[in-house]
Amino acid sequence: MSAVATGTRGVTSAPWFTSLVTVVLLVAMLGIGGSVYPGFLSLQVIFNLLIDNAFLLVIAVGMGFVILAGGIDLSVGSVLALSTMISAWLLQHAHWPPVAVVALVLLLGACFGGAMGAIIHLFKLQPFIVTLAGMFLARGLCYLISVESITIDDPVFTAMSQTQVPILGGFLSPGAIIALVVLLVAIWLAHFTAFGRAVYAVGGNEQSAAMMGLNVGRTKVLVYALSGFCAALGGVLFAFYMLSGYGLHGQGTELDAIAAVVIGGTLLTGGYGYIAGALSGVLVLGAIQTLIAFDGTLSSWWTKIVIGALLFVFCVVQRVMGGRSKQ
Amino acid sequence: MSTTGATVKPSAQAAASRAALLQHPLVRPLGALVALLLVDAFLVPGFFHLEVKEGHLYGAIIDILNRAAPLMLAALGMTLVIATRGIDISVGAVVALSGTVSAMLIGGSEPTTPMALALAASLGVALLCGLWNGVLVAGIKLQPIVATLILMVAGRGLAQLLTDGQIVTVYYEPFFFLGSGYLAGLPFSLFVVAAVFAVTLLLVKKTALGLFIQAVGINPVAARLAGLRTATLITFVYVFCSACAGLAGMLITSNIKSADANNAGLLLELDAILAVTLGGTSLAGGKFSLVGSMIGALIIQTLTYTIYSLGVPPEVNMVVKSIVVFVVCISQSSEFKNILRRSA
Amino acid sequence: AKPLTIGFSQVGAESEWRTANTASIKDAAKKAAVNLKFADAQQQQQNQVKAIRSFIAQRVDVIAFSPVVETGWETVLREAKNAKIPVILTDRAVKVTDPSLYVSFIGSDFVEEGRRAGRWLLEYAKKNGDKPLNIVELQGTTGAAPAIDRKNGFAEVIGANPKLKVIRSQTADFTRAKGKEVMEAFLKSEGKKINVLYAHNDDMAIGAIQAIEEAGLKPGKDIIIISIDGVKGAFEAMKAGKLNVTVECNPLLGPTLIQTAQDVVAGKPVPKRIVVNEGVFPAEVAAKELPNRKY
Amino acid sequence: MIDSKKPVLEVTGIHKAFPGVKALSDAGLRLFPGEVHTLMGQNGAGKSTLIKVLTGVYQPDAGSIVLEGRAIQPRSTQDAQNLGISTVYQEVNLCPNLSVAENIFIGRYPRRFGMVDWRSMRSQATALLARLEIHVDVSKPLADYPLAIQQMVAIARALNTESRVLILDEPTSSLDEAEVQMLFSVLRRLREEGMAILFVTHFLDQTYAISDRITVMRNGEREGEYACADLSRLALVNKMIGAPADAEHAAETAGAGEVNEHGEVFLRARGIARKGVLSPVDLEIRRGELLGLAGLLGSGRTETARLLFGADKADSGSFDIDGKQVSFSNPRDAIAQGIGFCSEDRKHEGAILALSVRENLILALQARQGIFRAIPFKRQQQLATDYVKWLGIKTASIETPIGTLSGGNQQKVLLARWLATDPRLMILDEPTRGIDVRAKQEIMDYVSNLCRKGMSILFISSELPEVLRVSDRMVVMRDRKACGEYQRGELDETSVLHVIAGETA
Ligand SMILES: Nc1ncnc2c1ncn2[C@@H]1O[C@H](COP(=O)(O)OP(=O)(O)OP(=O)(O)O)[C@@H](O)[C@H]1O
Ligand SMILES: Nc1ncnc2c1ncn2[C@@H]1O[C@H](COP(=O)(O)OP(=O)(O)OP(=O)(O)O)[C@@H](O)[C@H]1O
Ligand SMILES: [Mg+2]
Ligand SMILES: [Mg+2]
Repeated sequence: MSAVATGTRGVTSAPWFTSLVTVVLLVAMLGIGGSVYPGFLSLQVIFNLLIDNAFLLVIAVGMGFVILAGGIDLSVGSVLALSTMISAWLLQHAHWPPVAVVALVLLLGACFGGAMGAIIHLFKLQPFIVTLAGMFLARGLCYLISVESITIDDPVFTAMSQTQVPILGGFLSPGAIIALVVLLVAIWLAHFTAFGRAVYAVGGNEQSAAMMGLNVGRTKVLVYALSGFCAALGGVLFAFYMLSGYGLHGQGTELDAIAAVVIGGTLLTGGYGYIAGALSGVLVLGAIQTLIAFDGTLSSWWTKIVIGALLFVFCVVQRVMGGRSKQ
Repeated sequence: MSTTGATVKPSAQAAASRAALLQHPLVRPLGALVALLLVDAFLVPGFFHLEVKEGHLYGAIIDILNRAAPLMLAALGMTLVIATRGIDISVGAVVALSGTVSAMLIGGSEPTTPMALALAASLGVALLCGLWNGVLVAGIKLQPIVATLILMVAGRGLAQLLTDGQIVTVYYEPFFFLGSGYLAGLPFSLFVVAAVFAVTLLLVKKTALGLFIQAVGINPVAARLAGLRTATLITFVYVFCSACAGLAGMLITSNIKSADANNAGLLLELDAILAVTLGGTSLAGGKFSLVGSMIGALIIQTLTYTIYSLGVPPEVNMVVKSIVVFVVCISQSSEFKNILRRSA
Repeated sequence: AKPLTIGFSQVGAESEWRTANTASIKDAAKKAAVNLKFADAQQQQQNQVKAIRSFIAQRVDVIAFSPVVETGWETVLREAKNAKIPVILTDRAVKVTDPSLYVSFIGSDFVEEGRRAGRWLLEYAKKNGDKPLNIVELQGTTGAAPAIDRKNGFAEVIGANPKLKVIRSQTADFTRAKGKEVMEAFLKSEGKKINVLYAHNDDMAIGAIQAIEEAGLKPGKDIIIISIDGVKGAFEAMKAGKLNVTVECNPLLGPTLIQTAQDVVAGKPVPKRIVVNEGVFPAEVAAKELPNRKY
Repeated sequence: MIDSKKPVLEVTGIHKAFPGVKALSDAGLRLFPGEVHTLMGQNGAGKSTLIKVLTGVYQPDAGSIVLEGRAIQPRSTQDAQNLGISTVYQEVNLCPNLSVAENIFIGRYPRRFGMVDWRSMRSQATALLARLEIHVDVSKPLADYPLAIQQMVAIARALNTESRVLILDEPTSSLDEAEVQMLFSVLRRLREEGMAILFVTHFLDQTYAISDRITVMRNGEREGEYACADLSRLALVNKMIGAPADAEHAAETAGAGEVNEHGEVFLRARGIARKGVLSPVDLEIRRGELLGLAGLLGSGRTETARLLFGADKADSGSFDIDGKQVSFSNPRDAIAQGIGFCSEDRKHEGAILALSVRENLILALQARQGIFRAIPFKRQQQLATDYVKWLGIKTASIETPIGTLSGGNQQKVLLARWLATDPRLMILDEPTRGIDVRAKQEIMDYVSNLCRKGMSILFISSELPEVLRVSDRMVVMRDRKACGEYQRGELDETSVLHVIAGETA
């Protein structure tokens, strides 16, 4: 490590610089969109990025912790689906009060993640495999509840779905606001608590962290529990957003979340990056989609090709300008 | 200075070597596979039954082997990528792309392009894909997962672009031999896998490739200082992985006599990574086992087949699959044995 | 006058059927000189919601979409309604408490398709001496609406004849490769017992036909095959005698959709439910029908 | 008089076996409050393993650990820390991604309103390091600093506790004289405060400079415990080796012999520089010459070596080899010209931990031969066995993963890696780090021998006497540039120290 770092000292190697590049690129992307597509650069379009991706932001925050700790969590998409499913079922068929439903779902999510973390730690298994199995399990449990989607018509959920909180002439959804609050709490957690710093230490070098007397096991279990919690919260937000529970919800969300975290400047090998990067990553992904939706002339395959191309341009420019070579 | 001070005595050595055999990294994946097969033997009537039909062997085992062929190929390539501490999630897209290219070039009952050329072209496309990934990872130094994410998204789009989103059906009989023909009573695809496997094994064992890949995976900085061409090596493994995926794509296309750009190889990358990890190779890079990955692929395919033949309701598929993966992994971990020993 | 702008959110490009559906809509829009904003959702509901939001932001005249799933549309449709943009559904209905959230639904009825497949089998059983028949079913993607509905419709009808029994039912994800793989497993474990195959779409049926042939059986004779969709490949298979019947699910909704959209904007009343023409094509008519197939 | 006190830590009958190796058998140790106790032994004697058992990294197979009269069984390093034992392990075990300050404080942050107080953490860290005469930006990541600084950070971390027992496993192996003196003065102060300090080193001078008592280990056993004053150097070495060592004194005092006859210039570097790291340096190495590079920490020696080897690219300047101009853009180019480089940071830049001794040993040779001309397995074994014998590498077998070897033995394997390529110029950056007295002499003899056969050597070491003893010529570096060049015999230790420190002698 030290060897590589010798060569790239200076401004461009500072982690904040990469983040800055990301933000600049994002602004540039929005600017280009605005100049090409009329109506693109309205405040509401930017807010819609947040509204539509609130659940992804929350999940990416959880994923950010896992990746910083050097792990990965593939189960988040399925846990999201399972959470929508359990919420819908409890609300519609068991007629639980919404607060109890949300509390239970969040608890279950945290337990699910924590259990995976415990398995990973106790049996020294690879996070990839364990969370992949977790992904199958959560998705499978959805179908055990019901194969069909369940509509939610609970008034509280409906209110959360349809309330528009006016801000600066536009509006945000309660879900988006919750997501932003989660982000702030997570930043605080990552940078100002012993837990957050332990996450960085474990991701930097697990063995050293243990030698320095940190409780690696507890940190890992907590990190996965946190990710499970975030996935469940993402599920709740998704249920607010869609007003339904469905076993096929959120397919591929894990990949989106990982991509968001990585684009936000976090190293997949752990230890380097900022939780706040999740926001820029999510916004980049959202902006790409919005650009395509505004274009409105692309066929299904051109959509994929253009997403790939934009990702490519973005990552390469970020890499070349941000120039961090720690790998 | 003595080098013998801490070596073991010969009497203990025999016991140690026996223990070492049980400690062999392949014992566990193999054990899991055998256990699954045993379950099948008990629960699926006629599972091991083989008969000769139309001059070739016919039975569940043959099906599993034949179906596992593309996965085994993908897992072979993925093993080397993972050994360098990388990951390639574009495998499925490359499968779709190369399958599409071969199907389109071969076309109707009379091929528009000579078959050899068509196959070479689709392999060429796969190689290009690999080169692209390799350059992004080794040249531009993008993180492997994002680098290959780009092709994962765009590759399938390209394949659909070529076919206008249609399924391309192939009518040219000789092409079918690749994926559904039989040689010496066994599916030809197995010979393809065996050949690739043998070549890879040879490369890894008889040249210094295996050593170099491990070195790069474990400590890239030290490997560079020892004079390895780290960038070339990394590019090579991505090219190799895509080539394997390309071959897998041709097998799949030939087997279903059509190329489905939308669905071919969907999520194959996940299964390939799962196969590699089940085979005992760590995602953290370094030591790898090609045989292990083969066994891993067979475990996955056997499991899928078991689920189909047991008549598990589709709603429960996923739960069953996840529980098996959990059980296999946990029972394989050495910690589990320690816990058993402690409680015994 | 300013040309009409329609925002259309498609599910994705997961099958030939879907591609034909997209092509039909694009063609019709071009013919009618309508400005079509097309967005592909890559199978994800949230992407459709995002697309609809962006249509609202762009103030299109009409929003149309093929919902990925029936539930979860209240909020965004309400936003569309508030923006006074009429919404037309194609291909699949949505479940909403307030039916005024959309003006019309054009498309097929998946349950009915399942029923038709079932009715054809009832007929067949009657004609062939009312012997007991063992059925295996290849389901679509678990949880997908067409899979659920086609299964239910079929089950509902064949329930009338106790001699018809579904002995195996497994998902094959609507794809050829999976159709073949699952059928192989069925053939190994059930062997000669299988009389009928019911596949939720043609692709799976085509895959399964290959598996049946490789097992040394004659598809269409040793095993009766029923499938749904009516794509070109199915007609070719029927012509070759390998498939017995396909229930049409018409993807060519484009002209109807554009017409309806124009009517809505012009203020003409449109029916809440527009059913498109769909037929049942047994093998006997395949040769005659094949040249007419556009997709 | 010490014996009248009660030991704060008493370890007896420790056994520890690894697969294929018995690392400790009946090892033991007594540690009294207010003493510096040195643990000595050859490479692979079991010193680090004993320390790891004491601090909960490994669980012993048998034996007892008594801390302040209470039997303890630390299950993890955290346990050990909570019990009041703080440790600096042999390999730097810190988190390279975290800032220097965090590495010192992680696990026991200063807090304000329950939150990590970054400001006070930084100022405390700066103050703590200043006590060790280290002045660095503590908010930069640890990975930005060279190994020596990292080592000091690890020490600072260990000092910053309320512990009763402080354990330092070869903390001085990458430090220069001044740093060592700094460390020692801190240790003396702690000793006065009543702390019990366990210290591991291979430097006899340091042992005698600081320790009160010595425990000698041999082959995983406690050979004996001695008061420092009662044990002569010769006796100490004899006890470590387990046989009378007659040549020992030679190692300490005598030079390497006559000045070599040198051939023509092999490598000439003109004005090589790298922005922010190294000012232009001219360097000339003749065939068969052993060129020493002396200087303080951070004086730019390692960077010079890296530029010569192509590990980093020079911004300016040029190289000639055999009179022909060359340019290196990566290590391969240098290797192709017959240059070898043994890095100072063996954990990150040298050893490939999960690979076997054999694989590590042949890696550079194989890399030079290329992928397809694989060295036959027999030949690999031959090479490995030979070097294991020649360099006295203590390993269960040549197939053992290098990561399980003791630190000194890892270093020897890496040395062998380059010797196996039969280089024309060998760059040795702190090659004797962590190598025991006897082996050190053997290695230096071996190297000088090669030199006499025509190999050139660039030798970097923070041990000034060593550099003075072996080099034919010596270049002194200061503030990232070369500031003087001296022929053998022109200078003695004190005058060099003046040059290094920047006072003209
Ligand atoms: N984790 C391990 N697995 C197997 N063998 C080990 C392990 N750790 C140490 N050993 C072996 O135990 C023996 C003692 O090693 P140790 O590191 O304690 O030596 P040391 O006295 O510290 O030597 P040095 O002076 O070189 O640091 C060595 O032979 C080493 O190979
Ligand atoms: N005491 C120190 N204070 C601050 N920075 C230092 C110190 N020591 C080394 N450095 C850093 O190290 C860089 C040069 O280190 P280099 O490794 O080339 O020197 P060196 O002479 O080989 O020293 P070392 O003994 O650490 O190997 C300097 O640019 C500086 O950033
Ligand atoms: Mg040691
Ligand atoms: Mg140095």
